[in-house]
Amino acid sequence: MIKKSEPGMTIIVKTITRYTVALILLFGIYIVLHGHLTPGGGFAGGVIVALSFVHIMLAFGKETAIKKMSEKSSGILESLGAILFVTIALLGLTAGYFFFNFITGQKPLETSFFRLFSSGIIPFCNIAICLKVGAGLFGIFLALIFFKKND
Amino acid sequence: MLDLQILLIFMIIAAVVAVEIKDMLGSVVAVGAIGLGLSMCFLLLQAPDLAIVQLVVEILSLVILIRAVGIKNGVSAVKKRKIFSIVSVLLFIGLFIYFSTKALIELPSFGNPIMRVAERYLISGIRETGAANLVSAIILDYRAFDTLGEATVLFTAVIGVLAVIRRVGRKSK
Amino acid sequence: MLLMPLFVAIPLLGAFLNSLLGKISNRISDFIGNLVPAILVVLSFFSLFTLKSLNFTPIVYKMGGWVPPFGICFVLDGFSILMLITINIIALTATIFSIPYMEKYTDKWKYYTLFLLMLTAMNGAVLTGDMFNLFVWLEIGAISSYALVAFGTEQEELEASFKYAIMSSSASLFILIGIAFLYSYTSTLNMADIGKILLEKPNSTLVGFVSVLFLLGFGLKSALVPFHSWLPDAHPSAPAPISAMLSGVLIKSLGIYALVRVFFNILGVTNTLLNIFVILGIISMVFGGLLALYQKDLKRLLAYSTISQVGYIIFSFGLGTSFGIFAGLFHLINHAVAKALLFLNSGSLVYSTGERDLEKLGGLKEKMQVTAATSLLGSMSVSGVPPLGGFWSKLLIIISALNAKHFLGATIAILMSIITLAYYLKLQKMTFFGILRQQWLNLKEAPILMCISMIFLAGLCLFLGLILLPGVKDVFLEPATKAIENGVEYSRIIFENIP
Amino acid sequence: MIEYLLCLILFSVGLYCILIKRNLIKIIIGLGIMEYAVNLFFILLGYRSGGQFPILSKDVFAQFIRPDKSGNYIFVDPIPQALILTAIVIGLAVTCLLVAIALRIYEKYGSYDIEDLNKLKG
Repeated sequence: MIKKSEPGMTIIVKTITRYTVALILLFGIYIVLHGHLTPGGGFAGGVIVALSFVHIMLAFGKETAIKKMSEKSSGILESLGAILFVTIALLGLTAGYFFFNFITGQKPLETSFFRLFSSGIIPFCNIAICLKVGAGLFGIFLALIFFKKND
Repeated sequence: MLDLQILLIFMIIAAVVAVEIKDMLGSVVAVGAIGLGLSMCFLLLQAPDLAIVQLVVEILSLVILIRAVGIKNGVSAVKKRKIFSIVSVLLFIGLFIYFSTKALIELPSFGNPIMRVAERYLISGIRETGAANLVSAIILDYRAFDTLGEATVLFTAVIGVLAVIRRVGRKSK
Repeated sequence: MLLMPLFVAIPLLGAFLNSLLGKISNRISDFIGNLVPAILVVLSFFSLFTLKSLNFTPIVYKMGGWVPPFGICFVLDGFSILMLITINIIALTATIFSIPYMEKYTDKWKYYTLFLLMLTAMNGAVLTGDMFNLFVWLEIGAISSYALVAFGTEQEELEASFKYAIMSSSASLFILIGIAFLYSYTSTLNMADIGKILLEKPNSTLVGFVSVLFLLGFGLKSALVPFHSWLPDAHPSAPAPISAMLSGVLIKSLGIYALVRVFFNILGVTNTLLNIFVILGIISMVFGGLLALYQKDLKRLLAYSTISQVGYIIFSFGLGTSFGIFAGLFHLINHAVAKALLFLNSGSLVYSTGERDLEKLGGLKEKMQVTAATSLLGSMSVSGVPPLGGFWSKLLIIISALNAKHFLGATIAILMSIITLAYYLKLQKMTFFGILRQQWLNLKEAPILMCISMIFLAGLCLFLGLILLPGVKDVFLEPATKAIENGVEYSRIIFENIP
Repeated sequence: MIEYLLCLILFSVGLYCILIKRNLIKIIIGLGIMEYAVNLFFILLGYRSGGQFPILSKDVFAQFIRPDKSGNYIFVDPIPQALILTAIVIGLAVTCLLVAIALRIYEKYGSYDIEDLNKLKG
């Protein structure tokens, strides 16, 4: 399947990935941050971020990808994203209800409608979901793709 | 919508190919084709959010399925399938489709849904949540609790895969 | 009532913290894993008393501050609080039991994380008042139980988990199609709202079709006979505390609770549907009981007995009378406690002897007194021996069947309870009584923590009969029966109580 | 009406594959096809002919401020889109878990076929 001389694919794929990975990552972050203005959101952006790491791994083999984000750090990042999301929800409790949009309090001011941080907790929730989805799917990918048989 | 129907027929053909083909890699690629067709359908049905998510999720599940199939022994062993089981399955599917058409007639026709609750989201969505993309307004403000459940589903899947994949299950006594 | 979202937030935070800190040492994941169910038990009793102070009018909690049809709402009424208490008590005993038991498995923190996520799913499913939210919690409970069934990564466990996963997720897809039809017909997702609109559009074939879809979906999740084939493989291969949770509460909260809530309170129950319930109940009773007689494996026998007892519960709900519903709920609690106890006993047997085959066990009474005593109590409670709780609930089921003129059903129920007594006596004889074999001479009792949880559940089995006393009955069982008996009135009551 | 039927036929192809096929990967593929069909069915129910995707832009919003509130813009139903985002990610989660279990079974048995896994006595 992959010739064992050196990990990853041929030199052509490696040079191309050196350029495209940054673009994919940037595109994913754009999708997350503009989740409430343009199509996309926490999930789509998170999966794109995970795919950029997957892209590195397929092209350069596991070791370089591990340098970028090791299994341990992907687990930690994922739990942190999840805890951030639940704390945003719990903070809503302070202002009355569980997922209450406590920043805008259900009455956002008209002037800020099409700006980046215009809708209270939605951008922060998107960021939390992106963290969680990206790290989690990369963790699944690491476990499934490099699952060696012991015999 | 003729273009939607053509796309749907293409997806059904791809599904039949994915089910009946002997070579495993071929059927995985056919599933990829269905997924991308589905993403096209979402675009035609004015759902850009879903088109992006479906496309990207499709790529990831394709990579994982190809890893599971592996390139080496791609052919699935052909066993003599019992005729009785095929007939009973087809009978069940026939009944299912027959009764669902009787139920489908009662639904509002394709293209004009009754949008009692959705009307309020459309009109006052931006005023109450401030988000221009009303779908993400629903996901993260009106029905944010679903998205909490959603994030938990993915978290469970990650921990579940890590639990199933680990090398030794029981410590040797 | 501020506390309702905490039923979901606390176990969720516990699971995420556990996956963050649990890797460091088993001590920390033990601590988090047991602290959360303890808090939840206290919380559920506290919310029971607040509900009692409002004499059991349902409390509606607006999630995110939006009025129900436009947002998700939590609904706490008699039936939900009853399920919450049983779920959290059995979860607490299961986690106490799993402190020593799970030392035999690697990666204990993954076990506790999945356990807490399954607990979140059950609490969420029981409390939610929104159809799609119920589907999401069903999915979370299902996915975490697939991984937990395959936790031991042996051959049978992986196959059983794969088969369970395929059947359960296709059942979820049928439920999702049902929700799609309901959404298109009523254009809302709130359970009370759907009920209200279905009242305005009476007798449509669509509701019939959706009832069949839901019966298929929820019936598979509560292991009714035509779709039960995953249960005898999945429950025995799970670790003992998990099969206690699966048989005890998971198929009841995700399966039977959802079935009863959707059919009695939202879609409305017609006579044909009640007859279907009765028929399915009888078939499950007979099928589960007969198959349990021939089992050689300890946990497979318990799994088949679960199918048979679920048949009892569905049969008594199918009678449709308020007495039948009362008896069904009472049997649901009795069976949850007794079956959890029996699976914990099998866990302690496997822990000390490492053997599940009934032929190889024998005369363990001398060596393992606590397990023997509690297992005797549990078996007698399920098979309905007088002083224990199970007897009262089976008696009530048979009386309600007679009142409802279901003589055939009543006779079958009596016959099957005799067969249940038969295979539990067989189980007791082959494991605890009889001659002690050489290899078990130097056998020692299960660790102290396991014995505590088993003794606690055995005590519960013993005193569950007291729940029928007039004072206690009105707190636990009566409001739940009224909540179900209201049937389609559910939507009017909910809309009256929106804060 | 035809779109709904085609979608249900796609669902039945997936159902047929699950009930008939013996190979583990084919069963996972069948489940994937069923999930695609159900997601599509939900969105078909929410489509409004001539509707526009429910994302407001500046000029559309300008029309909103007019007294009759929604101007002449018809939007597609946003609720199914929000629900199906959840359903797609649930489908991904189930597929990942099933592939993980299938990999472990393949490691233990050396083949994906159900006939060899004869230990199950359902």
